[in-house]
Amino acid sequence: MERKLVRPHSMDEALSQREQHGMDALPIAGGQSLLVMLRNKLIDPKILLDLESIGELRGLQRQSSGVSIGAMTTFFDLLSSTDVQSAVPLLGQAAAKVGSTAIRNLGTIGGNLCHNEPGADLPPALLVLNASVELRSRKATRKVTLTEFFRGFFETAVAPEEILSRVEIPILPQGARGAYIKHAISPEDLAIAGVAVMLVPDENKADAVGELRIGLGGVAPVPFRAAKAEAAVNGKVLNDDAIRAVAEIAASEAEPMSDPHASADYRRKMIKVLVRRAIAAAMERAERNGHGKA
Amino acid sequence: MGNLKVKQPSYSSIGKSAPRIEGEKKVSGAALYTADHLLPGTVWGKVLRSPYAHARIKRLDTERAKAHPGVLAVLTAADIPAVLTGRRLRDMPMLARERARFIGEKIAVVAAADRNVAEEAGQLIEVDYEELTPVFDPLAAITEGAPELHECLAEYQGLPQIGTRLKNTYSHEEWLLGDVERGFRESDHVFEDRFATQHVHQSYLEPHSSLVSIEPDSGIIHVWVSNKVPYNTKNSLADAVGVPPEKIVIHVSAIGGDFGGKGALMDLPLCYFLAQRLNRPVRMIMTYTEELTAANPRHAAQILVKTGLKKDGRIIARQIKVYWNGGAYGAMKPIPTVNLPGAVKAAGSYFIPNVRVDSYAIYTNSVPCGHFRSPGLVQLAFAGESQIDMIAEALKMDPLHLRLRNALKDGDPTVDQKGMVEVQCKEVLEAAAAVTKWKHFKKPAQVGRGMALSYRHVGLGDANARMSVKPDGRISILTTYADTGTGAHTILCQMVAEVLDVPFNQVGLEVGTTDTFRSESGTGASRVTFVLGQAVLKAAAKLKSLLCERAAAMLGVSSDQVILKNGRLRVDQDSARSLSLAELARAATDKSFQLEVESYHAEHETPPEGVFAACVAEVHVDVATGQVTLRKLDTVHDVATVLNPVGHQGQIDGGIMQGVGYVLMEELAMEDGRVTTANFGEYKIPNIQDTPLLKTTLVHSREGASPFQSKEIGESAISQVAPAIANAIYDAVGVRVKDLPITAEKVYRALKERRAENQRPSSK
Amino acid sequence: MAKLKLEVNGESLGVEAAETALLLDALREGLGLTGTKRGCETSHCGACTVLLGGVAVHSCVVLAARCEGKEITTVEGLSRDGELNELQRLFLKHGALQCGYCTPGMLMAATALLRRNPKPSLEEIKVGLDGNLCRCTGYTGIFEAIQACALSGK
Amino acid sequence: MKFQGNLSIARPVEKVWEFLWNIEKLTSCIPGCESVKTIKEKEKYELKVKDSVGPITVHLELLAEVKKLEPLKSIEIAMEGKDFKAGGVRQTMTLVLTAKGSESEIDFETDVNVFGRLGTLGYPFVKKKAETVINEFSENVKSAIEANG
Repeated sequence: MERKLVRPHSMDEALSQREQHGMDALPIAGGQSLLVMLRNKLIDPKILLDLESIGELRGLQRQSSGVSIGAMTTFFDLLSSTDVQSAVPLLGQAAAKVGSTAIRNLGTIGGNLCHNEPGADLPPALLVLNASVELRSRKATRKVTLTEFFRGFFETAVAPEEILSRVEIPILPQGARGAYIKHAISPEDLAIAGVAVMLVPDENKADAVGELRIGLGGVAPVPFRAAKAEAAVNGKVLNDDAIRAVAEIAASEAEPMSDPHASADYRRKMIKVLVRRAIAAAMERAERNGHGKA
Repeated sequence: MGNLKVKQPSYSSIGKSAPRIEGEKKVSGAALYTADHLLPGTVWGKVLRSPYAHARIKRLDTERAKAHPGVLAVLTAADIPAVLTGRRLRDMPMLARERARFIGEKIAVVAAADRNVAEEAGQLIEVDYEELTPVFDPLAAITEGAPELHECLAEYQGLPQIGTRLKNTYSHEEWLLGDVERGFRESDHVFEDRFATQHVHQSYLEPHSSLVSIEPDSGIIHVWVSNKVPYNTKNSLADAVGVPPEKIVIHVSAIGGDFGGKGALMDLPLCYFLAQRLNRPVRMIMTYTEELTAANPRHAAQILVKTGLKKDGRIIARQIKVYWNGGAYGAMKPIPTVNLPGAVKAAGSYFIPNVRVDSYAIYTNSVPCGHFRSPGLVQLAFAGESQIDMIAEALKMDPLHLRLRNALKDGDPTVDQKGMVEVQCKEVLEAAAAVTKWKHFKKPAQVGRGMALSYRHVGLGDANARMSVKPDGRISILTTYADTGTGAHTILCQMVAEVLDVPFNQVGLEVGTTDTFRSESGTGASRVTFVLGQAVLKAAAKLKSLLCERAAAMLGVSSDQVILKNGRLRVDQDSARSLSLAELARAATDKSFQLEVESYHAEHETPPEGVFAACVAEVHVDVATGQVTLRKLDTVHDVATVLNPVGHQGQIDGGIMQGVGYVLMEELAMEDGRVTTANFGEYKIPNIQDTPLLKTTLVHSREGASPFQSKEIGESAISQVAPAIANAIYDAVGVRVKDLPITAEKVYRALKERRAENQRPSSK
Repeated sequence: MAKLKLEVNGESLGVEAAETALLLDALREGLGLTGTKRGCETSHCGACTVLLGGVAVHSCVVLAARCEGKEITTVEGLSRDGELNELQRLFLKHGALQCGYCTPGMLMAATALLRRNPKPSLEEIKVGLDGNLCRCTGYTGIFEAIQACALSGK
Repeated sequence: MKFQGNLSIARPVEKVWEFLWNIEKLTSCIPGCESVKTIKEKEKYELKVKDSVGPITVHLELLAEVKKLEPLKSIEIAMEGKDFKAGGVRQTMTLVLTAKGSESEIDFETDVNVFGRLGTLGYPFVKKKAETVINEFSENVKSAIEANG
């Protein structure tokens, strides 16, 4: 029975397909990973649900409350958008590190999140941006924080009848500075270890950190926030010892896995190095343009 | 002799960067590779492969597969002749017969009009396997307890009768000079080291493809195949499938990269059996996962190097034992000894009076290995040239001086040459030192430089050529040698334009089929310019005398009064009386005789002239992650006449980057015989962002074995890159990694061990 | 099966293909345009690069049906009635190809890069072609050809 | 693919063995295990396992055979099964039980072989998935034993 391609023009149409067929109506956004799996028969859905022509899934709006990004926004859109550059530059930094030019031209933020492959570049950055995703079904729309969204190895909170429609990023606190660092054999690879850091200064104590957010990718079945490490330093002075301690704790929170590119132990050791470097990069960016906008 | 600035004789076409003659087709998308021939009615063939590394096939039931809608045929070993195939050693069945010996070995083949149907139907074939104990490490395979992979090895056709027979070993090649035991006894220092190298894939972008179409009435078997040795392939296909060779016509088409990996039969026999059964053209194109898991990669190896020196740094003894992981079959190896050609140069580019090399090709239950650019030498150069730096360190000598101290010179014997000639070893080393300011290099932190040296010979074989003048006066060369990308066809046209004194663009080249000539070696081993070049020059000489003879008859003079000068046949001292080639050609057709000649040339003796090359690599090592960044790569090449500078530089840059991939990132990672890096996301080869600053220096000498005093370049740019980078990493951060590839993790671990050793209170 | 109408190199061509067929197969098997090459089929090697709406994409991971109504340019569309364009000529001059199997994809990626950024730096060229593997040339000739084309402004 | 691990269980050896001995209960701890049918008590069982790695769903009909059974000591199970599309799986699992005072410890060793397309192209996914499945399985076994009083 030949596989069907359904190309809905509205969310309603798309969501009713999902309601009817659930996982058998597999949404396809950029298709850069999905079509490889399809060609090699790792997946065999009855229907491919092409999200390309749904207007509501497009567009990137910068509002006072933050930035709202349509799921079908491509990596190229992100790394070349002036709104992203000014409001959430960390996201542009991470998007520029995904795959190759051709993949960045078609690959989308929604597809990247729903595929949830360990070592992907956007998740750590979006985690430290406190992003959340809007999941819509025909009956309801719900907002899920990214930490809840990443459920398990290649698994997310998207229910069979739902489609990820938008990514919402709240406005960054004054003076917040971020950095994303990726360790890989070649730049276009999935990360052996990917670390994103967001440094929010303390309003009153100049050299203390109000809030340090650390997002880790490639070092566990899911991307995650190093909550313990963050707790150890929030509100404290960020000197060398504090940074080293944060890096140690973050490494202990990981559950890395081995593959031909790197062993689990090496991944854990790299977290220590990359967390220190990401914090240094974020702090250096803080000095460079004073306490202005991110 | 210093950097001999030899005044090159002034040529008109030779020495120019003539544009690639097939280039226009390639940049416009018109070049036809095997998979681009679309014949109406063509169906797909797809293979079912063994999931076990070593197993007995007890039951094979294809009924459900045959019944699957869209399936046209399913063949297993029972449906085809029990003939073993191989380029030299015939030890490989076309489909596994009762025994599977590696993960990926072909069990059955399915034909269907739709590619997906052909792929899916394989899963419906029921196979009962009885697992047998596998062996993956060559050193384990030769021990008594190891399983015997080929019980009837002694009966195989093409089994070399050399060396001693170890278990599971199909070839043991020995190279001897002097008495190595005595050499070690007389040595003041003896160093012994073990090195290990990994499986790597040639990574030509065109996957192996074959297309077979059989003419209904005449039974002529038309073949298009990504294979560079059409005549060998025609004869081995004929033997394999039991048809007379004259029935087979192989149309030589463009090949999308070879580097030594496209010389075996691969899927061709199965493609034939299906075409013969279905009376329809059948195409088989390997997916890249099949390429990376079941083609014919470069051999992994365990290498032991033992070197003895006198106090003054003279190397007087070197013994090398190399255990090649040959994989499940030796069928992919083309040379008579069914061993690796690099073994003869295991001792390196040095005059060493006492040398012993033992090179063992051993069966294991992993992918059968084949040739990849300078096969054997790339692995052995990594071991040998790494150890030279380790010795220099131990003797507190500059690695440059240790090399200069022992460098080969004219007249020096080696294990296979009575006396080397035209040796440029010192010159290449001195040029490398000069151009990189080796002696006064101020080393920034975590930056290091390393050097390495190797040499090669040009390849042997035979070749035919036909040459004619077309009615429009253009000269046409006809060959059945494929240009796998090296640019050899362009060079042949430059040669003919030069000797016949016609403009380059008046010479064309066509590629024939295996009907054109009787037989020849085919592309490979950097032999094309050397062997086919001489065949073409012989044809050009014959054509020239034929033209002068015909012109003389037309101009009413004796043939020795006629000369061929800038495109016209002229009467000597009276050049007003002349004929153009077009006039001569037209006259020829009226008198119904062809202006066509044919020639043949063979080379069986390796010329005593070695082609030397050195490399100086500069790296930065990030000590926190172990990541190595290649900052600069200087290479120095021993050349005489450079026939086509752009083409020559392309061979150098391409060879270098394959060397860079080999040392820093490439590995067909294996777990219990299964290749786990099954696509280019997992099997990493250098991409455009990995190319560092490359600087080439040419050291000119007068003579070269190839036409117009030129020297080999195709395979001499790769072998010294890996050891140079390994030595640079040691120079940067003091860690010596002796098993390839040198990944960030290995450098990181070695750095940690070194730091731990330094902190441990010294044992004294 | 679906009947697609594709705009390829300025021509409107009909092709029959499965609903979820990939653009690479539609171009090669459906339309017989074999200039676009089948390499890895896992979006890594770039031999199948074409322009879709002027942007470089790997046609092995693009649904053919999605390309209806969009302008597709393949290597066959670069030269006008047999005349090579400047980039093709410079690829030949600078030895930017040897076996030629990556060349169609490389030319399309370079064309898209130069359209987006007419004067790219060496670093920008490296990023622009980071999805196109070549095993023969070591990439140096490709840099030079693209830099020369940028300078010539054609 | 070989994995090892051990589980400490806050129950005496006899309690733990009672659970392990009951093959239906033991195999139903396999994540995605939909049904277990006894073909021959203590020897042969048929399992239906449905699991997924992201969009890749696998429906396996597994035949489980008890290879070794040493009461209160160890149990070895071999499982083999096929999924028409994705390929096949072959796994052996050995559980060794040791008393630790009033509690007990299970050392387990498992070797998983995956074939067909999953075995080649899917290998990286499958290897990591196998690791998570085995961790989940051991947690299920631990909580199942410790749950019932």
